[in-house]
Formats: sequence, C-alpha cells, structure tokens
Amino acid sequence: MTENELIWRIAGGSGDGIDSTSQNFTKALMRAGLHVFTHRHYPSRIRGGHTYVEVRARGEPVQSRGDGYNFLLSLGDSFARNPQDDAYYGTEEVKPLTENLEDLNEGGIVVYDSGLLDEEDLPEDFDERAEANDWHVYPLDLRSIAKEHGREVMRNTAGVGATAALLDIDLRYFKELMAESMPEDVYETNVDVLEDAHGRVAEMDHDHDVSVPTGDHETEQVLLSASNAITYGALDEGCRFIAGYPMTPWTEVFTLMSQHLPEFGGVAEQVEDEIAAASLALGASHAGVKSMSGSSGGGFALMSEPLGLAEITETPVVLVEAARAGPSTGMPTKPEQGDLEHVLYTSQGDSNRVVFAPGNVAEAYEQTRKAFELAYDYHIPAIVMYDQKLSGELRNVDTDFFDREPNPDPGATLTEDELSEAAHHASGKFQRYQHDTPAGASPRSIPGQRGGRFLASGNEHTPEGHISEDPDNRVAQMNRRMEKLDSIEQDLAENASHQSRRGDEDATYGIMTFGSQQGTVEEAAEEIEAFLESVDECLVVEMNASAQFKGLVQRELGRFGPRMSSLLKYNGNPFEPAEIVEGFEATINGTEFERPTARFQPAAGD
Amino acid sequence: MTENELIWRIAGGSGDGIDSTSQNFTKALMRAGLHVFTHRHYPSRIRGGHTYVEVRARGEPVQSRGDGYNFLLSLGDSFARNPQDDAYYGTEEVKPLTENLEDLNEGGIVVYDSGLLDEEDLPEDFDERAEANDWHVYPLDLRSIAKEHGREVMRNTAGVGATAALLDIDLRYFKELMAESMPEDVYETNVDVLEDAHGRVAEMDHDHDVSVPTGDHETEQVLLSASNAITYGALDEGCRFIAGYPMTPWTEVFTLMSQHLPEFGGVAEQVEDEIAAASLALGASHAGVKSMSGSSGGGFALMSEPLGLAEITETPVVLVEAARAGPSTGMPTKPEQGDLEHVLYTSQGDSNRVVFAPGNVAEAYEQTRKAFELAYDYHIPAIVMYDQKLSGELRNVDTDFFDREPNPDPGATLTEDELSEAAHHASGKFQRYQHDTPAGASPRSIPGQRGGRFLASGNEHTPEGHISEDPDNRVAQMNRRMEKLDSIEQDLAENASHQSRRGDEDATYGIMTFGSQQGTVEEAAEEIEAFLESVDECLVVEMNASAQFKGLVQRELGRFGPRMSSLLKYNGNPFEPAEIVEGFEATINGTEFERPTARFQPAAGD
Amino acid sequence: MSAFNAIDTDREIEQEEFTPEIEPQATWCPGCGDFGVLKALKGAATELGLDPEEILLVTGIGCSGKLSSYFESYGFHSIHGRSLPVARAAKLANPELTVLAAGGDGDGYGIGGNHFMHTARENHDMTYIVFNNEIFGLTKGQTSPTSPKGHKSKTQPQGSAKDPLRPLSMSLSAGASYVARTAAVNPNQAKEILVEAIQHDGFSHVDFLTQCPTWNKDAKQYVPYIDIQQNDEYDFDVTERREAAEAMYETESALWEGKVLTGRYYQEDGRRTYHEEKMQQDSMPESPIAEQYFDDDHEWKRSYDLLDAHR
Amino acid sequence: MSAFNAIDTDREIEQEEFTPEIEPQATWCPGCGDFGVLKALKGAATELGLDPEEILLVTGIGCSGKLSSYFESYGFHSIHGRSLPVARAAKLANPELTVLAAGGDGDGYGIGGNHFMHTARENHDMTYIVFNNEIFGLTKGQTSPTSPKGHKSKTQPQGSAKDPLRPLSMSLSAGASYVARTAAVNPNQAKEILVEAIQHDGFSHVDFLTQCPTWNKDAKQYVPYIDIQQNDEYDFDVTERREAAEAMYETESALWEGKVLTGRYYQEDGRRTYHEEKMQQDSMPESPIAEQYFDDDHEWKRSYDLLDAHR
Ligand SMILES: Cc1ncc(C[n+]2csc(CCOP(=O)(O)OP(=O)(O)O)c2C)c(N)n1
Ligand SMILES: Cc1ncc(C[n+]2csc(CCOP(=O)(O)OP(=O)(O)O)c2C)c(N)n1
Ligand code: SF4
Ligand code: SF4
Ligand SMILES: [Mg+2]
Ligand SMILES: [Mg+2]
Repeated sequence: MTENELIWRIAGGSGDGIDSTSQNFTKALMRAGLHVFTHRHYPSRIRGGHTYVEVRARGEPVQSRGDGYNFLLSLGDSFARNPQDDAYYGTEEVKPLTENLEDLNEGGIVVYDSGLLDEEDLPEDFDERAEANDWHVYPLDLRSIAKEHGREVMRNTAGVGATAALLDIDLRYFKELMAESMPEDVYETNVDVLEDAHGRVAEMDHDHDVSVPTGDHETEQVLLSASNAITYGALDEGCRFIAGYPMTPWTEVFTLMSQHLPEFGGVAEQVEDEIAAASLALGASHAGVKSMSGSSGGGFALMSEPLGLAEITETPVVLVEAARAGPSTGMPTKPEQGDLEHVLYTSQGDSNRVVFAPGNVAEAYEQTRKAFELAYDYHIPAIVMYDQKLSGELRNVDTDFFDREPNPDPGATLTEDELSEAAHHASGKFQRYQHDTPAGASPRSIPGQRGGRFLASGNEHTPEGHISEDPDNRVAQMNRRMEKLDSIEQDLAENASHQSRRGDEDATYGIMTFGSQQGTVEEAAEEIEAFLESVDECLVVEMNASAQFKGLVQRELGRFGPRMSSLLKYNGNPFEPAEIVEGFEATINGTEFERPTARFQPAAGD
Repeated sequence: MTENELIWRIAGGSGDGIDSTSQNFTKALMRAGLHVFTHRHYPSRIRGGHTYVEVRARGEPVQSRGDGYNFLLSLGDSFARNPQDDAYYGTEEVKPLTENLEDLNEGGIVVYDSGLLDEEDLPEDFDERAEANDWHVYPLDLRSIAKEHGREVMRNTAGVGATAALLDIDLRYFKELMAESMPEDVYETNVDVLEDAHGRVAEMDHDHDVSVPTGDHETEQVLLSASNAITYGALDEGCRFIAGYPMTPWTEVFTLMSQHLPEFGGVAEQVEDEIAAASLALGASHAGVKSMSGSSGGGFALMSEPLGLAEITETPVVLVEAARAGPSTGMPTKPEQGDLEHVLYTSQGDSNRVVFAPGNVAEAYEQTRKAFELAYDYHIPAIVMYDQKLSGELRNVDTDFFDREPNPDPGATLTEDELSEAAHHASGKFQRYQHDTPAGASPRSIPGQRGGRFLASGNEHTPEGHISEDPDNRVAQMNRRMEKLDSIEQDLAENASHQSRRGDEDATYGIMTFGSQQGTVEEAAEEIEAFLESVDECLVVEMNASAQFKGLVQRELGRFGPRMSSLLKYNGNPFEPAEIVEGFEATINGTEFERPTARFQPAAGD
Repeated sequence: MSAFNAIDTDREIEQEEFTPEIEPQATWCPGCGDFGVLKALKGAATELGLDPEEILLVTGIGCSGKLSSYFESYGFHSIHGRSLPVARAAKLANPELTVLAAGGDGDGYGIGGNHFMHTARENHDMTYIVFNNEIFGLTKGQTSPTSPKGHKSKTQPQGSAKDPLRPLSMSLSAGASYVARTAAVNPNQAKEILVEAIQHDGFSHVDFLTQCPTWNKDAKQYVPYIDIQQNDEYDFDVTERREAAEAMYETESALWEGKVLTGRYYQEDGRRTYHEEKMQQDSMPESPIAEQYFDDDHEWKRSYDLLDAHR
Repeated sequence: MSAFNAIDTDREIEQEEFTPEIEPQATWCPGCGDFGVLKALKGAATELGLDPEEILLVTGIGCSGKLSSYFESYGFHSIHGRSLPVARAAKLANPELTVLAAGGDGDGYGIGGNHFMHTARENHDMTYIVFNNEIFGLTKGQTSPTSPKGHKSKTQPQGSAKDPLRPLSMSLSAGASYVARTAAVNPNQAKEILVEAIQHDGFSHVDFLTQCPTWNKDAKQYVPYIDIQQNDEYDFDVTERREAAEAMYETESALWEGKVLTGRYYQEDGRRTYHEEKMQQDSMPESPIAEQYFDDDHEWKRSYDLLDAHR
C-alpha cells in the first residue's frame, strides 16, 4: 500500500497543539489534490496524556483509517507525569513514542523530538524493533529549532517541516495555511522554524520508501467532520433553537450551533442539566421553532423522560446522540457503538421515534436534514446517532455539496387561515390530535395563533388534548402514533433510503454494518431483509460487546440468525480493515479469529 | 361457567371505599374455602371517577380475571361531576352503572343504589338491554339503609349484605372481618346495616342462576398482591435499605417497605427524585447493606444513568419497575407491558443486568428473593418488573409458602480475615476488580474494613478501580462483566428456571407470554428455543403495541419469526381469556380477529 | 404582519372564556384549595384583558398539574418537575406570549427544585405558581418537601425527620425578582397578586397555599391568615432585599407553628429580564423566532456561507 | 465486635498514607487549584488522625471529580452531579464512616443543585467540598453556574446573560449547618476549615475557590484574598444566621468585582443531624446496618410474622 497512500501519525500530549497541527497538515494535503481522512485518539485529560492524530491521504477517496500507518512524528508530552515506582501509568514522557510503535508498518518512518526525549530514555528494545521492522528513525532536536527562532511550542511546526522534507511535500501549502490563520509576526517565526527544520532534514540520507501519493480534485474541496456536517444540516433545515449541556463528544455540535445560531437569528441555551435541555427543546418546538438538543451517554440517558413526552405529545424535536464507550462514564473520549439499543428503546412505553446513524460527513449532513424533515412532518422525535469516531474524522467533501436551499417549512403546521377551516370541538378548541389522518401526523397549531388553542399532555388524551382513559380513544391514538413509523418507512423507501449496498448482487457472502461505517434507520428493514435473503452468510461488524445491531436485525426480521456471525470490538479503538478481513475469513472458512482487540462470534448453528 | 364460579364486580367512585369493601369481600370468600382473584380498575383521580374491583371465586385455583362477570354491585359515585353540555366526561353519576354493562354476562345480576341513582337517570336503553341479556336487576336504596342505622358511607356494607342475600353467603365471614378491623361502635352499626340490607333482599324474588361455588382449603390461606409478595421477598432476603420517590403503582412496594423496615432494623428514605433514589440505593449497597429502589414509567426512566453506574462499578442493587401504560404519563393507573425494552436496554453502553418478570404472587416472592441473591452474588443490578395488573391482583396463597428462612448472606463480599488473604496491589490497595474470576463477579470489600480500600468508578478501571483507558484492561473488564450473564443463565438453568411450560410436549401450536401471566428472565433463552423448536406455530401474547417480548425472543434467537404471531392489547385493560382464544384461532385457522380491544398481528410470511 | 393574531388583541375578554367547555368542572376533591388557584387565575387573566390564545400555561404532574385541563388557553401538561424548562424555552421562542408555569410543591420544590433555582436566577419574564399544599396530593398523601418536620404519612410512618424547605427564602437567594405568598382561602389577595406577578417584568414566583382536605387533614386550612401588607406588625419595604429576606424567614417559620402570613415579599424593578439580557448581548433576534417560519420575506441564511473555515 | 476495624483505630497516621502509590501524581494542569484541595484534605485528614480506610470519599465527574483518584481512601467516583445522594446513603448504611463528598461547581451547583439543597436541609453528618473554579473544566471551559455575567466561552460566545448563582446564600437558605469558603491559594486556612468542617456534626459545606489557569484565564487567581475572620472590617457572629446571610451576600457580590473574601460564614451547633433525627423517631437502628450482615448473632426478622394482616 505504501506506494499509493500516506498514513501519517502525529503524537504528543493533550494541550500540545497536536490537533490544530494535524488539521493544517490535512488541509495542506487536501489542497495539494489528495483525498484525506483523519482519525483522532485522545485521553480524558486536559493537559498531558498520550494523544495522536492519524492522517491518511490517497489519490482516491478514502473511507477508513487504514491498516497501521507509515510515518510517526513523535513530539513528546510536555505535561507528562514524572516516572514513579508503582505508579500504574509508568513513564509518560516516552509514551508519544512507545505507545505508537505497535501499529507502525514495516518500512515506516519515525521522527522524534530528541530535544524532549534523550536517547537513553528510549525503550531498551527500540533499536532492535526498528531494525526488525525496517523502520527509518530520525531523532531531531525539534525543540531547539523552535526555540532558536521563536517559542518552544513551535516544535510542531518544525515537525511538519521535517515531514515535508522527508516526503518531499511543497512547503507552499503550509505557508499559505499559516498565513491565513496567524498574525504577521507569529507567521514569520513559524516560517523560519518550518524552513530551518526542512532544510536540515533535506540534507540527510533518505533511504526510506514512504512517499506522498499524487492526486487532483476536479472541484473545490472543504474539510469537515461529522460534527460540522450535523451543524450545517440543522442550520440549513431551519433549526433556530438549541439547548444543551456540555458532554464529550456532543459538545462539538452544541458548541458549533451555539457559535452560529446568533448570526442565524436563532437562540442557543446552555442550561442546568440534560433533562432541562431536552425539555427546553420541546418548549421551543411547541412554540413554533425548529429545535434540537442532544447529548452523549449519561446525558442522553437523562433525556429519556422528555423523549417519551415528545412522543406522546407529538412535539417534533431532533436529538443528537454522540456515543462514546460505555457503560456509565466508561471511556469518555473513546468511540463505541454501544448505545444503539439505549437510543432505540429508552423511555417507558412503546417507542415511537426515528433513529439515523450516518456513516460519514455527507451522510451526516443529509440525514440531519432528513431528521428535521421527518420530525416536523410527522411530529416525532428524530435522533441522529453518531460517535466519537465520526466526530474525530475529518474528510474532504466537494464544496458544491453544500450549495443547497435552506428549508424554512415548519412541517405539518397550520397557518391561522388554515386553522379557521380545521376541525374544532364545538367549544372552539382545536382538534390537534385527530383519530384519523392520512399520514399519521395530525397537523398542529402554534401558541399565539388565533383559533388554535389545544392542550398538549403527557397523559393519553382526546383529539383536543384533554386527558382521557377511554379505551377506544386510547387505541385510536396509539394506532395513529404507531402508524407514523410505517409512513416514514414508506417515505424513506420511496425517497431516500440512507442505506447503501455495494458489490455484487449475487454475492454469497455479505458484510453488514451501521453508523460510523454506514447509515441505517430503524424500522426500514426491508432492504436488509432482501440483502440477507440474497447472501448465504453474513458478517455483522459493530463496535460494541453485545451485538446490538445484529440483535436489532433479528428483532425486526425474526430470521437469518443462523446466517449472521458477529465481529465485535470494544477496546476503545475503531476497526482497522485487516481485522474485518480476518473476521470475514473466519465467517467463511471457519478459521480462528486470533486478534485480542476484537471478538468474533460465530452464527448460532441451525 | 356460571355454575362453578362467581365473578362479582363492585363499582363506584374513587374515594368511596370500593377497595376496602372488595378486599373484605374477597377475604370472606377465601375464608369460606374458595380460591380468589381480584382485578382492580381505577382512574387517575383522587375523588370520584369510575372505579371498580372484580372478584373471581372458584373451588379450583384461579389464574385470571375470567370472561366478563356475573354480578354487578353499582354503588354510585359520590364525587361525580354534574352533567354539563359539551363536557366530554358526560354524566358521571350514572357511570358506575353504565360503564359496567358491556362486560356483564348474560343472566347476570345488577344491584344498584337507587338512593343515588334515580330511575329516570338510567340510560334510555337500560331496560331493553337488561331484557335482551336476561339481567336480573335489583334497585335498592342502599344509601337510605346506611343512613338509617349509621352513616351514608356504610352503603357499601349494605351492598355486601344485599349480595350475600342474593347469593346465599353466610354473613358470619363478613361480621368476623368487620369485628377484626373496626372499633366496637362502628362495628355494631355496620352489622345493623349488613343485616338490614340482607333481610330486605332475602325477602325478594330470586329468579337468577348466579351462585357461589363451594370449596375447601387444605391449609390456611393468606390473601396478597404481588406488591406484598415483592416486599416480603425483599425483607426475607435481608434487604434493609430502600430509597424511593412516590409513583403509581411503584408506591405500593415503596410504602410497604417504608412501613416495615424500621421494625426490621433497616432504613427507608423518601428523597427528592428518582435519580437520587437510585443513587442512594447504590450508596447504601456500596457501604454494605442489601438495598433496593424502584419506580414506574418516567421515574424509572430517571434511573437510567445510575443503573449504568451500578453496572460498571458492579454495585449490587435490586430495582423494581412497576409498569403502567405509557408512553410518558400515559394512563397512570392502567396496566401495560410496554416497558420491557426500556428496562432491558436503558442506559448507555452494553447492558449488563438481569430482569425478572414474575407472573403471580408466589413468583413475585420467589423471584424477588432470587433477584437479591443474583444481585449480591454477581454484583449486578437485578430488576423485578411487574405491572399495575399484578399489583392490583389479590390472590390466595398457602400460609406455609412463606415459612422460610431469611437470608443475611451479603453475597460475594469478603470479611476482614478473607481480605487479608486476598489479592492486593503492591501499595496495599485491594484488587476489587480482578480480570479473571471463576463466576464473573470479583469479590468486594466494604468501606470501613481494614485492608479493603479501593476505588469504585463509573469510568473504565484497573483491578484496583483506578481510571484506565488501556485497551487490554478494557477488554478484560468488559468480558468479565459480560460473562456474568452466562454464569447466571447457567445458574438459573440448574437451579430455578422461573419459566413454566404447560401442556402437551408434542403440541403443534403454542402460546407464549411473559410477566403478568408468566415469568421470564433475560438471556435465559434456551428453554424458549426448545419450545419454539417443538411447535409449528406460536401465538405471543403481550400487553403492548410493538410486540416487545416477541422482539426480544427474535433478537435472542434470530429465528422463528415466521412461526410467531402476536396478540397485542394496549387499551388499558388486561386480556380476558376469550380474546386469547380468538387470537389463537386466528393463528391456526387464519380466521379474522375481530375485537377492537386488541390487535392480532400474523407472523411475517417466510 | 403577525402570524399570531391572538396576541395583543383588543377584544373584550369575558371571564367565562377561560373555562374550557369541554371539561368545565375540575375533578379536584370537594374543598380542595386548587379551586382557589383556578378562580384567581381566571380573574387575573380577565382583569389583565388577556386572550386565552395568547397564554401558554405549562403545568407539571400532580393534582395541581391538572390546572391546564381546567383553564382554557394554550396548555402544556408536561412531566413531573419540568414545567419551567418547557415554559422558559417557549418564552424564548416567542417572547410575545404570556407564559405561565404551575405545579405542586413536590413538583416545583422537590423533583423540580433545580429548575426552579436556575430559572429564577435567569430572570425569565414569566410567572410561576406553586400550589403549596405541603403534601403529595395525586400520589395519595406522602410527605412533601414543605411538609413540617414530624409530619406522618404512609411513607414516613414515624414522622418526617426532615426540616421543611423554605420556598420563599430559596426563591430570593436564587434570584427571583418578584416573590409572594397567597392562599386559596384569600381569593381577593390571590387574584391581585397574580395580576401583579403576571405584569411584573421578570421571573415572578407565587407560593400559593392550597389546603388538601383529603390527605393533609391535620394541617391547618390556612385560616386565619394575615396579610402582611395590611398588618402594621409586619412593616417592611418589599423592594429591600434584606428586609424581604427577614420577612420571608419569619413567614416560613411561622407557618410551621400554624400562623399563616401572606402577601408580597419582594419586588425588584429595573432588573433586565433574560430576554433583555440576551438582546443586550446580540444573542437574541429582535422579533420572535417563531414568526420567521410564517414570514415569506424572512431571509434564511445557509451553511454554504460558512465554508471558508474549511478550505 | 466490629466488622470494620479501620474505624476509630488509634494507629499513628502519616500524611503519605493518603497518597495512592498506584497513582501518586495528579493529571491536573500545572497551576490548577485542585492541587490545593488535595493537599488541604490530606493535611486535614492527618490532623484528625483519620485512617484512610475509615473514610469514604464520593466524587462527581469533572477535573474535581478525580480527587478520589489522588486521595487514598475508600473512594466512589460516581456520576456527574450525584455524589451527594450516593454519599448520604452510605452514611445511613454505616454512620461510623467519615463520609466526604466532593465535586465541581458545575457538578454541585449546576446539574446536582437539587441534591445539594435537599442534602443540606436534611443535615446529614458529612462534609461537602465544592471545587469552585467558576468554569466547566473537564469539558473544556464552558460557562458554569458560578461564572460571572458576561463571561465569554465557546458555548456563550457573546458572553453569559445569566446572573451567577450564590452558593453560600443558597446553602444557608437550604439548611446547611456549617458554611465556609476557602481558596486553593490559602493552604493553611483551607486545611483548618476542612478540619472544622469534618469535625462539625451535621452537613458542612465548603465552597473552595480553585483557579483554573487553563480555561478561566481572565478570571482572578483568587489573590489577594481576605480572611474575614482576620479582618476587622468583617466583624460578625458566625452563629447568627442573619449576620451570616449578609456576610455571604457581600462575599458573593464582591467576588464578581474581583475581591476575594474567604473564611467561616455560618456554624449552627446543637442542631440534630439527620441520623439523630431518625433515631429520635425510631426509624433508624442503633448500630450500623452494615454490621448486621457480619454479626452472626443478629436476629433476622422474617415476613412470616407479618401475615396476620392477610388472613
Ligand atoms: C418522574 C416522576 N416521578 C413521580 C411521579 C409521580 N407523581 C405524580 S404527582 C406527584 C407528586 C404530587 O405532589 P405535588 O407535586 O405536591 O402536587 P399535588 O398533587 O400535591 O398538587 C408524584 C410524585 C411522576 N409522575 N413522575
Ligand atoms: C450527565 C452528564 N452530563 C454531562 C457530563 C459531562 N461533564 C463532565 S464534567 C462536566 C462539568 C465539569 O465542570 P465542573 O463540575 O465545574 O468540574 P471541573 O471540571 O470544573 O472541576 C461535564 C458537563 C457528564 N459527565 N454527565
Ligand atoms: S388530593 Fe388533595 S390536592 Fe388533590 S384534589 Fe384532593 S384535596 Fe386537592
Ligand atoms: S482544566 Fe482547569 S480545572 Fe481542569 S485540571 Fe486544568 S486547570 Fe484544573
Ligand atoms: Mg402538593
Ligand atoms: Mg468547575
């Protein structure tokens, strides 16, 4: 693979600017015409602790982080704890190097900051391993180069300069990017650092095979994460209210929305907790504004009760669930897909919601828009589920992709004129919850509208919203609410399945997955059924320990259990392609799956 | 059926003493040697509103409320709202009569209080219907009889006297019961009322066929609901702490525990909300006391986050979920089984809990004890799920059934002596979360014990409980926690399946259900598998709209979907046997299921 | 143009308009104090000339929560303890609505206590009525956060070991800008206080003593009551925080001894409402957000204009 | 017999015993005020001669919540905002434990605000330390309930429109019986206050100012500070509720202006703890419930004895 792709990893401590350096590096490669993909790994800690970002670049579109990587820029952790006997965290200083060696491919490059890491601090077997793996090691005193021209923090820039020299990347892109984001004087010193490091390394021996592929974009590209895309989807679909409470990784969408909403004529509210956040979203939506809230893990768990209130009062709302490794606080900065069942079923009584699990940046945008559309057309909560993996992935997308019209349509909502024609109780109260309506949703009014008054109640209610325990009314209301899912299934089948199938129609073996890799929608099971019908055996790939997605498919279809094997990963890191290959082989050939990082669960025998 | 059973219904307004009157009536029949079963129906309203209790009595054990009923004692609603045009609740005064007519069997008896209900207030078609159905109607001025001897509220007693006269029940039992519970003077007037009403009715024409069956108990009987049984199971298993917040119908268990715990040397806490309630239960359990909490619907939804904390910190706890019709506030006093998926999957991350759904009083006791046993042996949250139907059902049970030893065993917990031998980190910190342990649970220490200090954390953690994001440690801890479910499945398979199968081993058709009718345990799917393997078609009966139990079976087995039809009811009333018969016929014969009260969903074709 | 023509109409409003014909009679028990709140609110709304359709009344769960079933307006009968977050967002979505929130003492001071504190400090321009019957009514009579110490109930058979919470003092510390206590047994004062509270610009909190003859029989029926504004013994300036605090403390302590003090306790004028604060900081649009969706001329921004940062 | 021999030992305790060898160094940022709390707590525990194994320290989630990772004792690192309910139940289960709860300002005054209020009114005999850095630290610097009005953060780019909450005043109104504020920059006072707080019989609340140099750079580093007990200008009686209330109000307002007042604010002695109240009402057993399971002689009642009501 080395010829046609670069997988570059920059490692250091939290708070050392790894994130922004990697982002500029990625943009530079994108501007140079490549397709890019990033993968972020960081600890639940503000300063220090081992963090890295991996950037994969190819001439072709990139879908995943790839297998291993081939260039390590190890910067040192300036907030490392001092080594101390018995302390379980060991020697943090060397972690930016040591923690990254396992995944480095044969023939890979290591650049480390010898200004922070003495040769004697290196692990004993380092030279041995380097030799065995044909690693090309470049100890460079990046720190001193940085200090010489400017400040110590600029060692990241020095590292980028060294990378450029080793891989023969034009410095132009880096300079442009720095010029765009830095004040003049900072820019100048950075350029000095960049060029100095570049110069020194350019003079060295380059006996490695790692190189940057070439590529060319037909149209202009932008670099975004799924968090950006969800935000933009919401804004374009007319969302003008958000309420939230910070929680990793949900905070990303919440922060972006909070920054943009005031200029978009909307309101963002940070409130006392997630129960309040979801309740505020309901209140604003009830009063006529397209609204959202969301959270992660435990914060979303607190939204369980308001979620049910949205279902029975038929208050449209979009919730984002940004999953992370559970249960409980779990591993707050690590990805996992363990919240699927929680999101589908939390809150008492029969669930009545739509769940989207977009698989990439473009889907995140499209599906967020669709979530709002369905929420407001059908008066149902729509949940966009994504995870740490997607929020940390930057990908390039055509700029044109975002050249769309915004949608100010408030959905199944009446104007005062329409209200004057609508069904009312003899007393003048609007029948907001009629028993029979074509598509499931009974159109709503908005407080302040003349002729629209009604009661929204979490109790079962009459067409006007008054509390009722009459069994016939109950059945009619339940049926109408439940029917929405059928209508939505049909709607999606006709208009936008959000499911994609790749490969041969006549394949004997299949692989199925959701979310971070591909999108799915609850209840839209028909396509999956057709797919499973067509294959003999299928591997279901998901990032959790209890095979929730496979369980969902089985729940919905009640068949195919004996055809489905599972590949499960829950150690805090997303899948690498090779693991899936091995799992797939285990499915077909019955070979042993031997990696300790994931678990293969064969299909239950017939 | 009329010959060998009585189904007596007493109807009136909330706050009119219907509950206690029916309870005494039931006890009287039990003392007379009969098997009894009650069904309670009441509105979410403190005073007034249509309420009734049905008492079914047979010489044989009784399992359900039966089909329709054959004796109506209609007492009038002393808190009825006055009729008013356009008011959707209509004429509440006549509801204790009119609302009950539909289910009254042919040949049934109606006794109504003409002191509260004038003949002209009767529905227009009343006489017609009575004639068509061969009802025997006895208007009696119970109110005046009561007033004559004592106070108006004693009209219930008059109604019982009338019932006894019409059915030829010995007044002795009623007198005994009144003597046991009333002060002398109240007792005397009540006896006067009872005898007066009895006397007057005894003189009337008795041309009906309704009668009380005869029976005889071999051993002494007690009358309890599942709420009593859960309470007693908890107390006998050594539970000495409860924290809760009132919510119907959970309040029953919470109140009973609060009343008994102080005399049992324990503590009961009513706290600010359900998040706190569950958290307190964890705190007390962590500090060494067998503890419980619980709630219903929205209150249980608030426990979602602490539930996950219990899972990852492996804090043993028992939670009761007393289900009611959802979503949201729904129909708070009506039964439903719509919370199954919520209870199984709420809280982020892979779930790691045991759920019991006892089907009757005896199972409620047994399974609550088992829940504590498993919770403390395996350090896992155990949930006892029951519903409004079971909490409102009084049944007779042999007194001997409760003659058991209490269990003070704190489960997988070490003494200080054992701790001194146990594995510790070099620094002296106890390894409370070891990677490899035989049965899944790693034994715990209790704060205050010498040599037992450790950290309990909602984050993923090392054996000593320190926060860790190491992938290998993660996998080891996850696997150990998940393995508990396997151990528990095995434990249950060997010791107590809590599942029962009735009927022919070679049956072609089956009926499957859970909870209020029968018990089930998550993950203990083997027996169900064997059962489904053995039948050709199966009807799954459950009280919810989305076929959650069928879904669970399909999720676990991934097969048999095409064999399983569903019979779903969600109008607020439990199933009657005839509905199930009709649903079963629809399954086998493909006949149309025609009742509006429930929904038949045929199996998805192959 | 307004899409919300019920707002600021100048029609003549009759008190009967606030009675829902569909459910004209409440199901509260005979003698329940909740009837007093309903009546006072109808009176106040009429006096203020409010149109039923410009009011959004958000209630919690409890006997008190049924207020929205018996008061004709736009209503939202939400979940236990969460009326305030629902209500305050509706106000942000459409600041021209008259937003009222109501619930019980369990609902507002128990499970919802944190929302109460935070809504008060934010000073949203709305009125919060707490039906304080010192008991959980709907769930059949358990101890509430305002039940006096020693109060016996089914869940506290030996009597409550907890000091009751001080709703007025808490409200003041939290930042409510209007605080009053009234009682169902004092209909005139109740109506007047509700009128003032609704008129007040900012968060107004009315602790409304509502006797519960069904479950709180032992408790006083809140008679006789003393109106502190009418009684010379309680002379203090309601605009002085410090004096207000003392009066509140005394009032709360007195109630536990059976002495019922009612009236206005605190009124802070001139403090910016939350809406005004947000306007001040350019984080709130000038016209109601809810109107944008009905305004064909509204210019909708789009994300395409934000892409520069991603190039 | 005691099953809990770490309780009330008379061993000599060294301060190092409170440092977990397994994780001796905290991961807090350089200069973080949280180090000050850890140090003060170690000092206080040593001074009080507490055994690490007779202490249960329950923390919430936040940078502050990591305290239980760096202080050696029995620890429970619970969930965001819920340390108090976990802690107070542990105290009920075994009243002989020394129970401490700790968390951040977001944890304790934001999401956990209601538990704070209710735990205070119940007067559980425990100590609650709030790391007040006027910011959400762990989630990267969002506005917290104590952030001053106008404070800018990523989620409030235009500045917070909310009045900050008054933690001392709220604590007093809610019913805490010991209330103090100290600061990480004042290690001696901090230690002394923690000693007093732990010794106090009843609910003691310590608002601990902890600078966050990473996210709250604009905020003062809490220097210079004034110890109100050392300064004649602030002469008041900490046992007088009314005087305490005024001092608290002034202290809170002063902080927003950059003036840092610290010290003891309120101390109510003689009030029964919750445990004592429950004992008083026969709703709490005499010896710790937790001991029953280790006591072979304990008589276990059974439900069979309750069946009379069902016959
Ligand atoms: C989350 C949740 N917990 C508990 C309940 C049950 N519940 C309904 S009303 C109520 C309390 C009623 O007391 P209060 O709020 O004082 O209102 P009141 O009935 O006295 O007017 C409770 C606990 C609920 N509906 N939701
Ligand atoms: C229910 C829930 N919501 C949100 C979070 C995310 N979260 C973790 S810490 C924190 C706030 C941190 O602020 P603070 O409590 O002041 O503690 P600090 O880090 O400043 O010490 C938040 C919002 C969470 N863990 N759980
Ligand atoms: S129970 Fe009490 S509060 Fe509820 S309606 Fe009856 S009297 Fe009123
Ligand atoms: S982010 Fe702030 S509070 Fe958290 S460790 Fe760093 S300095 Fe301390
Ligand atoms: Mg109340
Ligand atoms: Mg903080």
